[in-house]
Amino acid sequence: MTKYIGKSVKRVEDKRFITGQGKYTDDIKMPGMVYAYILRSPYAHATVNSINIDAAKSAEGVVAIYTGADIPEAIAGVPCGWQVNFKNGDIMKEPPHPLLVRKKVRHVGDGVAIIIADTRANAKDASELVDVDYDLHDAVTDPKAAAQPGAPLVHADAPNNIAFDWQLGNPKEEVAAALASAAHVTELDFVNQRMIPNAMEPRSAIGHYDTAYDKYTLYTSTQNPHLTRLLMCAFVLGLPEHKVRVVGPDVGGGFGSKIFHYIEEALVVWCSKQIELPIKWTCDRSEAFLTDAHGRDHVTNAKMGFDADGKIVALQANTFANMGAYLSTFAPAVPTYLHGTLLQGLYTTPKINVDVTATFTHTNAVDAYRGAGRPEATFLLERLIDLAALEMEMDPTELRFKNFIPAFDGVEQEGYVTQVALQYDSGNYAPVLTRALEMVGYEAFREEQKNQKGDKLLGIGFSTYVEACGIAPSAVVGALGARAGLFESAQVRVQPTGKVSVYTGSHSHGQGHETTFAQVVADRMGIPLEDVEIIHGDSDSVAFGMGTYGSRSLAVGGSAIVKSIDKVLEKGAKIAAHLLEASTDDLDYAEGKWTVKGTDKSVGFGDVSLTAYVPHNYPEGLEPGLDFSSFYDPANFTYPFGAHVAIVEIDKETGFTKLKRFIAVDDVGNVINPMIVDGQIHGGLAQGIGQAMLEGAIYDETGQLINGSYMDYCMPRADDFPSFEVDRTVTPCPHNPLGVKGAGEAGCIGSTPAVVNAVIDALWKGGHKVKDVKMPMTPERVWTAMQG
Amino acid sequence: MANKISVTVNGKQYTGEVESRTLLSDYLREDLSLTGTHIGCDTSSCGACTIHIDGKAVKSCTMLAVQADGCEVTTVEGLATNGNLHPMQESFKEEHGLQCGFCTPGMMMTATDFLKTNPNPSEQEIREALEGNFCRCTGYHNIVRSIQLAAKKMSEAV
Amino acid sequence: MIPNSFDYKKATSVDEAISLLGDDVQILGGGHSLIPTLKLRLNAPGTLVDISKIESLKVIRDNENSITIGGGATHASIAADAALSEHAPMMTQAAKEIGDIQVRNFGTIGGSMAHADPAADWPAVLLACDANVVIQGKGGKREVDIDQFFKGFYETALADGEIITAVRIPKMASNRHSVYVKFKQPASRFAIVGCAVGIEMEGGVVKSARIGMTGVGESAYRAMNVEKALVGQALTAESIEAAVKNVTEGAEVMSDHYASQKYRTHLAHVYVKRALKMLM
Amino acid sequence: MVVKGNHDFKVSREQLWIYLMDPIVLAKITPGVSRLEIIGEDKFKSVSEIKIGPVKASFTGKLKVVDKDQPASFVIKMEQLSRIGNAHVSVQMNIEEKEGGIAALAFDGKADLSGVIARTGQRVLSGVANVITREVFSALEKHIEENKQTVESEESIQSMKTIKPPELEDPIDPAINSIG
Repeated sequence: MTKYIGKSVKRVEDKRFITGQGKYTDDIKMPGMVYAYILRSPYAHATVNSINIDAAKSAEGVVAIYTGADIPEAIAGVPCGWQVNFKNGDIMKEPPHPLLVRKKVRHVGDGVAIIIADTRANAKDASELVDVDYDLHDAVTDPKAAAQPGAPLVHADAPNNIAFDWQLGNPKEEVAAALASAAHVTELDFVNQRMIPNAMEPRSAIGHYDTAYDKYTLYTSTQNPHLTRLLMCAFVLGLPEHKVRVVGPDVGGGFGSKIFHYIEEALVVWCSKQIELPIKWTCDRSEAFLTDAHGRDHVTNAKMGFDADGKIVALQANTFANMGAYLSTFAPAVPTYLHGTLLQGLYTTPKINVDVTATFTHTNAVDAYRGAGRPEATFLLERLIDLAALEMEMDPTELRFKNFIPAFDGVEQEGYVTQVALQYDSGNYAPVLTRALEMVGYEAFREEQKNQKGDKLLGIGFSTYVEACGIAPSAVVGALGARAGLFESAQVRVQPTGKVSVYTGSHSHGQGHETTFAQVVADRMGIPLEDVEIIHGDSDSVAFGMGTYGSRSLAVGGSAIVKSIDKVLEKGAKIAAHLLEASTDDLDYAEGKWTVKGTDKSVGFGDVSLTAYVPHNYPEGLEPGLDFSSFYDPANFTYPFGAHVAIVEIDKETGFTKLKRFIAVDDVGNVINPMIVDGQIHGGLAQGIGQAMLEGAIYDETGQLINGSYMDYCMPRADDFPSFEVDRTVTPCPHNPLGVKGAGEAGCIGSTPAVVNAVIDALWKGGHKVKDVKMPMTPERVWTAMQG
Repeated sequence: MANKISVTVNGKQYTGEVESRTLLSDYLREDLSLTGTHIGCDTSSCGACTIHIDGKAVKSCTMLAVQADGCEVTTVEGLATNGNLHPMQESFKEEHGLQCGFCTPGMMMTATDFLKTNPNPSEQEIREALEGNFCRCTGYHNIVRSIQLAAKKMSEAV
Repeated sequence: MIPNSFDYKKATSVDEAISLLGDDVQILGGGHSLIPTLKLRLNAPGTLVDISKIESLKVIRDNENSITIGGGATHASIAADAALSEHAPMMTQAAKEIGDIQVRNFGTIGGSMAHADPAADWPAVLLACDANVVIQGKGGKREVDIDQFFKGFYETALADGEIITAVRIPKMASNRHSVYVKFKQPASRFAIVGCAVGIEMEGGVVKSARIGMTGVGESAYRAMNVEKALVGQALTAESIEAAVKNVTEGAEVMSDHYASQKYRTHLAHVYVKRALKMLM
Repeated sequence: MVVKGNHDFKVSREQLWIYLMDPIVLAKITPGVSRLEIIGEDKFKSVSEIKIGPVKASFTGKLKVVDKDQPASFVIKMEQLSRIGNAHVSVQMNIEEKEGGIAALAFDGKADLSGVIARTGQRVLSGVANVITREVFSALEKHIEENKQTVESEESIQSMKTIKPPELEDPIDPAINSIG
């Protein structure tokens, strides 16, 4: 009964986007709307002596100006949603992140004043008249340097700038002992550089306080409107939640950066209450560079030990993780529970210890960015194992096959329990790599590489990964420090005519939920796809939601929908049984109708739904209506995996590296819409490859983001890539009803180390035995590596 | 300073006053409420705001509204004719050339201009033609496929 | 992304444009160099004089011995010009590599030259083409040899109140060969190193050479010592290797986070070598 | 942005020192500065119009001369503020005596930039630094050339040494002490 599931159904949401009818936050105009511009600190670390707004106040069109001093002390700022404790049990340092700075600016872009005027232009013009007098202080931007004695302090109450330290796994001494007796130890120091998410839609927020209804509305470019509402109401502004509506209309990409509750959202709402007018704030790209939460930024030392056979015996990973100046919503979870817990990878490593020091620096906040922690973990493991293969003169694929965890389906065989606190659901790792090698034509490539002459160096790099998706199980995440449950809700409302409205808490901003979810609903209910409407993104229409992140929408949000469908069909069967004068046990449901087994007596879904709302002839004791809500809280994360292969060609004279081929074989569990899954993989690959080759934020020693525009921060373009070669294997998730795992981040998790490994392979085969080339691997860096 | 301008946008004539400094992208979005033209950057890099002036692709954020005086402007809202999607629009849907949809109008406007001068491009030529348009969702893979399909459809239609 | 306020004046002729120039007035051509700086408020002129509607400035004219390109000709129109393609192919080749489709459609050669970005393509190409610049101001018309035009960092021979009305490109004789190669900064796609070479061959050896370099120094320059070293030589791998040694001599080689001075210097050598080898 | 350079001047070390301590000369040679108003001993308020390439903006700022070791070295600290970003500059100036009555001026320092210019200007900053360096030296060279006659006698040097800053019209801006 899969008319839609497994098919590449064309997206139902596309029409509005290809005709220019999409409605993003900045497209919304409200009567009487005024515009906000936020004046931001040009300095990374300074004391604000005074702010003079007199001239700006009387500038043309100015409605109001607020500074930190105008915001009541009770409004402390935006909260952090995840608590990680120090090794000694102390609670992490969580300094306030104020809506507007009162005394001290801590990164370039910290908000100093909000200027509200009748037009954007007037707000911007007036901002130039605000006179802020600063006292400058030294800044620190590197996460490791920040923890050294004498480094400039970001917050007075966080000594050595340490937000928390943390470790997981086997005792350090055991790991050290295993490493000491290993036949070979590969050690690597590397930087997983800071990334800027760069969703194409710059962030935007409209706050509107409606005096007539005493109600607040916030339109915002968010991945999870309900979470924003919860945080803003309960922890920031102290507003009654039932009087607040948060809408995430069409959102132009998120990649993690729109998960978090940002100060601008709370600011426009608070200001709107003060002036009783709707206020729109939309950031310029320059502002986005400075204030969208960044990603990655780890400085790591890691050691992997092997026995004489090439079996991994131990792993020690020590990481300094940059938090930026403040703890963003999920920041503490990223280097810890989304990174440390993944260091088992798909290998049988018996001893693992991971040690993380999270530090504050005078930089913008760092939080989840596509993959969040898992790309860093994969990078660590896959760089080490590829490098080890070079050092031990083994084939990198052979070394992996040797160390893979044997297949387990989570049903017949137990889930795999790791040394770092997780139990994988199901996995079958060898076939993805085998398939990738077939696609590459591995032996032929090695032959070609061996025989290469001339002015180019060929290299091949591998990466195999396992990741954790479906960030949800509330009991698990609660034990790990999440301050909220991470379930999902769904309501399936059958209309009297049999049309179905589905309300999901999983917001869609490019993932195609309106299609994928509809496929699930249509197939499960046996009705045409056109009869299903997926509604998301509005806290007034969707009862509740935890939002879209961590590749969780289908596994968690989709499962919640399935639960509601089951309830609908269960009640529908009772009505059908009544109409057919049969017992529910005697009914079969298929293709939109209930049939009495072994007869041709049947009743259609539409008749049942009409009966539910026009219950003239109706089962006794049954409530009218056909409308069910569910909350789904899964038993475990899901664990997709895959194998990625990059082939590069280096120009010996210039170091310019061309990505010639990229092969990705991913196993994301069952697939509802292959076209959409492939699209998710493609996008992830581009971002992961972008990190390896092109992207990376650069702060100078004074804390200035010196590549804060598209003229210097290199966004990947179409001609930076070849066509991607993707395929998949299918190992269903054993614990959710759809058997799905999640596909949103896979491409971004697997690809980065594959590309770096390919460059290192090319260099070694060309006689340059370097351990690392810093990302992004610019031509100059690769060229420099060849000069040694 | 206010300037009187008269422009034809998607076949409809508009006359009004604009400040000298008003960018064409802002005029289209704010004055004409044609919000399909998106603004994704401030350095004339991303191409989300690409429209056609007298049939040629231009980044509308890098042109003053007053410069469009007397011009024929086509935005994404004008790509379909008489309710029929343009082959480029059909192809983006068929080949899954969009995800979040934000860069899509600009992509399609650039691509339609490109196919006028190069109706039968190679994959590499298509990739190079997109130099001025950023997409963060698709990895460009299916955008390239979409433009290939559109090229095929458009050449068959001729 | 909103510029500061300014006045806007549309000129319908070159004379009118010149009459409108004065203190705190800037010329708006294609706008693709100017408007980005206005949006970031890096620049805030009181008045813009729009010369983009002056039809006479857009003309590309095929003369007997040269081709005259109006200052308002767009990169796209240069790329598509048949006469240039035949008689000065490096011009069309380079035009296709500037910016992107959208920029090429509206950006103009005159605007790019007046802006004189140290990493722009045209300056190197025009130096190698031995172009002449036609300039008009309040005092009338004058013609400036391209060698005298690019003066330094964003600096040209253009005086206040003057407009580039045209560039004159000599037609290439059959014994002349040319090519433009560049190594791009991947974000801005400006040249880290751009190298334009025009050589004249006679009897199997180089009779004369003009080599324009961009992106390397503070402004485009001619690599004169490479030119000199090539004259009288047959183009061979060895002669090229020997000739390019001092390609950055006299240039203050730039450095940034993407390409250090050392690397840029290296690339300059590689690219001038590559360009010359393409003409072998 | 690193600013670094050296240049020989055909004047004695003492003469060069005197020039460099003269606010009028300082104003002349500091790029973009159109005038320096004295607001205290060795402390000035500057007004400048910078035009480098496509960038044109008005800066207001403060300049002070510190760590004076006559006639060998001093440090210039400068703060220049504008709508498009600020520059905090610290430059060590060293004057060495060379044979033949030549003073070798070397400076080495950096300008910490902020705002839009810091975020978008990286591509051309080394060019900017070079331009600035050249401007300083050529302006100084020019000034020396123009004033050759007036400082040729030892007497005139002595008389210049005793010049006192003019009486202050405005009270000293306390913020001046916070530079750098």
